[in-house]
Amino acid sequence: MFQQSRKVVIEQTGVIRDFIRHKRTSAISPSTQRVVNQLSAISATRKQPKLINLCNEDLIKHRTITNAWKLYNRKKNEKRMATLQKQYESIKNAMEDLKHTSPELYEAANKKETEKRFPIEMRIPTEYPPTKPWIYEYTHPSEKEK
Amino acid sequence: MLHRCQGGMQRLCEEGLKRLGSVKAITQIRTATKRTSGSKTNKNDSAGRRLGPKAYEGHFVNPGQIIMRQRGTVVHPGENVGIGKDHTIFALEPGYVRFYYNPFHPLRKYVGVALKKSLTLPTPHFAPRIRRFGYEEILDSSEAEKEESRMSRKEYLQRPKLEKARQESEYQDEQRLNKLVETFKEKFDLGLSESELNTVSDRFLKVCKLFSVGSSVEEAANQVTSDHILSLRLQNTNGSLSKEDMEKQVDAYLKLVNKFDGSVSVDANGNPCEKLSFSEKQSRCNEVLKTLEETYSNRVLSDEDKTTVYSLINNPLLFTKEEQTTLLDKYLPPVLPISVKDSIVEDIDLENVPNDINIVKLFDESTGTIKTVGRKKQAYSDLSKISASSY
Amino acid sequence: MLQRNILRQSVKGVRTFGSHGPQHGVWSNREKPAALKLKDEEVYRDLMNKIEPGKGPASIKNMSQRWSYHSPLLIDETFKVAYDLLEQESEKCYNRIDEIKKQLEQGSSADSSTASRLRDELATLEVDAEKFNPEVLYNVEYFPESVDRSLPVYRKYLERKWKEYDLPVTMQRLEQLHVIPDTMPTLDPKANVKVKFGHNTEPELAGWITPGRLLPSFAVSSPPTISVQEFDGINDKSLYSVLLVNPDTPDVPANSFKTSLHYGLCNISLNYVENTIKPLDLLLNPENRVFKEYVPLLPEKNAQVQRACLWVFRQEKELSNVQFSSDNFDIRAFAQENALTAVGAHVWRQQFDRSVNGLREKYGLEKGRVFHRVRRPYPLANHDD
Amino acid sequence: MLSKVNLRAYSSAVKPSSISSTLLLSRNPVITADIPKFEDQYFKYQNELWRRLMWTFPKWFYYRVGTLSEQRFRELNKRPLYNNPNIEYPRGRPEIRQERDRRFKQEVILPKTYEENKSSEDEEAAANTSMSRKITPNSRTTKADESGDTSSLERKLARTLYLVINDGKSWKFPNFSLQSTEAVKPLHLLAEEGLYQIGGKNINYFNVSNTPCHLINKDDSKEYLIKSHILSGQFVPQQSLKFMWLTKEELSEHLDATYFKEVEHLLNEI
Repeated sequence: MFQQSRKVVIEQTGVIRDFIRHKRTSAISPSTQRVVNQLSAISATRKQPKLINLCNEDLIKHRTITNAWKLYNRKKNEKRMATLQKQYESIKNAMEDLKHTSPELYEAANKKETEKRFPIEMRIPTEYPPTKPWIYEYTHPSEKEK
Repeated sequence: MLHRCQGGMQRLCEEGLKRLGSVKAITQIRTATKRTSGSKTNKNDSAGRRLGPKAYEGHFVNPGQIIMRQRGTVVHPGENVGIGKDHTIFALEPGYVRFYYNPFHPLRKYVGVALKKSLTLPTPHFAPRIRRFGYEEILDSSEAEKEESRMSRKEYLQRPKLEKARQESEYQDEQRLNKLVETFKEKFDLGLSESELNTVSDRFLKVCKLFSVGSSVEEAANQVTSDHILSLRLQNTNGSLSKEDMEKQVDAYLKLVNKFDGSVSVDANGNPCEKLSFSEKQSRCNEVLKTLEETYSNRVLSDEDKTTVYSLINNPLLFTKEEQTTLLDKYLPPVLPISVKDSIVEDIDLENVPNDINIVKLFDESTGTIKTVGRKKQAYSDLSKISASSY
Repeated sequence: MLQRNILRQSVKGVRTFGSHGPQHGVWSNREKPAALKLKDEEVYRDLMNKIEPGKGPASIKNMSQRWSYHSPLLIDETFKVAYDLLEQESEKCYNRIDEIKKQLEQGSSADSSTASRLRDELATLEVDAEKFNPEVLYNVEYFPESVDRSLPVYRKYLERKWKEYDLPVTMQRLEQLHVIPDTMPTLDPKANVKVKFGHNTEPELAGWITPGRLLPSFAVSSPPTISVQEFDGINDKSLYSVLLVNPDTPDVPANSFKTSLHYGLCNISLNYVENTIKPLDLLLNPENRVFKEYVPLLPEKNAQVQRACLWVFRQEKELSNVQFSSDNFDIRAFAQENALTAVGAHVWRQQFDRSVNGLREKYGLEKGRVFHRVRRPYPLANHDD
Repeated sequence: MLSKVNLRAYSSAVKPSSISSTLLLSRNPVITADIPKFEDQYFKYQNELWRRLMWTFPKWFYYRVGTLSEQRFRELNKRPLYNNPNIEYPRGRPEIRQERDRRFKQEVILPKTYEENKSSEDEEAAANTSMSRKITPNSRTTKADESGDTSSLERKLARTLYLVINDGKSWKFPNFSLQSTEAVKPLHLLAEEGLYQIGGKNINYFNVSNTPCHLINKDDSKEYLIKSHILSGQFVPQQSLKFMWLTKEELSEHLDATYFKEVEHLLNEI
């Protein structure tokens, strides 16, 4: 009877376990074992690579690359800031002029747009285009009524 | 009497405070930790701790005299005073007590000792410090001699050792000097007299010593010349040498040095050698390097070849010691690199390996495979053996 | 030095290059001082091209280490792009330099403010044009002793290096040993001052002295070699004064200290390259330059540790007939009278040892006093000066 | 009150007919910008350094020993050669920790969720059904790019495109002037109506602001520039009008040089 029940267990679970008379005891309980396993995944022990030890030539190469990167970014930022400055100047200039040219238009241009919302159709650029890159089917609300 | 004394003290204190001017008046408060008179709550009474200033503004204090007793740094220690572990402030120098503020720590009160009555504290930031010497000269000559020869225990214990080392080095210098005189006589045709030879050898020895601690030959030679001239000058100022003699000797020395330095130089091992001009040295170096590069690189060398290479490189005239080790590592490496094709025997019968071949397993990183090849025993070289055989 | 020369000669033919570099571009093509280039051909090859795997970089001297060296991946490809980018930037700088030079030549009569502005711009451009050149970086990183100091770009890097370590050490010693303000009120450091006593044969005493060191008397028995490295703002006619003072000379009647002068030099002409004051040179031609012969500090028994403070000054004009009293020397007054500006300082310390007596005899000084071992509590003389 | 007085004082200064509104209608990028060569190279290099300095992958945590997935992982990732003292390593001895050579980056190959080397037909069949299918992204260049169709909205997906029209004389941004007869109309409305008139009503656009972003001052006329984005729909010319969607560089070729210089800073470079 005992034999039979063991057979059933094997058939059901697919795991062969030899019978042990006394209570199963291991050094660490399974839950502790799990915690140890998890901690081992985040611990640095025996997982760290060797430090990079560059030779003289490679160190200078690396510094040159870093120098170039810094210079490149500085130039880029300078250019962007200059463009922004120009854009701001031209908006200011246009509005100053509009104030004198046509006060009505100036008022209209300066009116608060309280009802305006950011359109939900606007999308952020993705790495690759969608299957349909552009949506052509759009009908203006006034056209729809017709 | 006591009363009057106290009154006097108070007056002095007030006077000091007046002179202080900007400093807030330091009133004498009894800052005891426990009240002396009994109270309901403080049953376990203790006596007053007798805190407060013990010397007041303008008082004269001697070194070690206590200026202030306090709990914590009510007043910080300033110039010429020290602070104890219970924050007691005491004088380090004899002088006059000054309570003051320091502009670098505006929230602290300081106490210091001015060395003169007329001085105020703090001393101006950029002014030199006023310091007391405090040591008395010993006028009795025998006492003075005794004091001068007094030495610390450490020095006393070290003395025999130092003396021995000095004698040893002196002896070695003498030996080297004698050897140098011999060498100059035999190997170099300088045409110098005996005394000149001695001067020159002495000079050469000094140059060698300086060279061995890292100065260049030229620098060392200049230094030795300047030392010699300086010693002649000092003899003149001391009166043991007349001015004309001194000038004559300097001239003679400079001439001799000029002649000597033009023909003799120091090699990498610190021995005298023929002086080579820069261009000549260059060309000879290049010649050696060219031979090494063309005939002895990238191939398996026979034992004779190895000896030749070793003797070519081991030339103290042309290469410094560092250069020699670099070149030896390059041309006589412990094992030739596998890029040297003729050091490797690809097809090898593992059953009977020839005598002059070692079997090695090589890991090829680019393909990630292990190859078993034979390497000629000639591809391995042992520097100590080669150097032994080259002599 | 020699090794590199040898290696340069040993490679046959001219420089061999990879796919990029000399054919175009201002760093490799333009006629420039050789000091801006790398001397060692093999290192240059490995710097500009890919380091061959298995052969290794030429800068590693140990062969087995060299063969087993691995470069980081993609470093060469990235370096190539970065080098091109920086070289283009440098080309712009050089174009601007040519333009300014032309302007300065033509408009020599133009107003001085524009001219000086252009000259300032030129000075910064000369640095900017070469400061990212990898060859320059290599030279300054690995051969800082042998770079050409007449070039502004190298001086800029050397100054940076000095400010990172040597300057803080010197300033700390000057302040903590109270050289400031016991001698001069303060110091605005401009030059790297190094001191060496060349006659020492002990390895620990040979070479440049770290500021604040306690030296035995025999180690300072002959005049020091002084190196004054300036970094900016001097011309060929710059003259320097050097004073070595001891502010701890005992003044027994006053129970205090006085300052004595131990070495006085003036009208020393130095520039960026010739920056060393050599004792032999001064001994052979002392005219108008040595106003106080060198006498080492020789502290007396029990007179405690004394500081030898060496100050280097820039002169405004040539000095002649210098007035001073070496026994009671006032360095502040001296500097003011002769219009001297302190640019650097150095300090070492000395105390009585067994070599003092011999040196006193050698220098013709009388036998030193002996002081009592215990310090007495007698106060300072109370009269005012 | 004061402002009204000012209004009157100024209103007669300029004729309303000389005021016009120019529309900078742009199509925003659909895909991310192309990375410049240097940036691209730098990022790749940094990535390599980063991988080289990465900690060893704790495979025992992700693949439990004895499981099928662990077996698959093991088949893909072979163990590196250990430091065998009997073998010579000319390029340095390996330093193995946790089955990784510490000197190099660790290349972890993960088991794929799809089968490699499948025929295309199978793939197509699986494409719509299987969740674990292989993902192939669309190409970053479109048909319009290949054919060089400048009037398409699908060209140059990585760039901002601007609408320019040609009324027979020259290429310019669409410009609409106030009719002297009609009442004064705000600039953005003027631009909107003008756009509908020349391009049809089926354009979904977003006006950034009612404020003009630039003024081009000519002797007798004032051109105010209004920025807006097209979101969907398309520009269908109502009259016999030619139109194009162009990037900044292309605009510099097609527009008048002085005119382009005037508006250059308003145009986006990516």
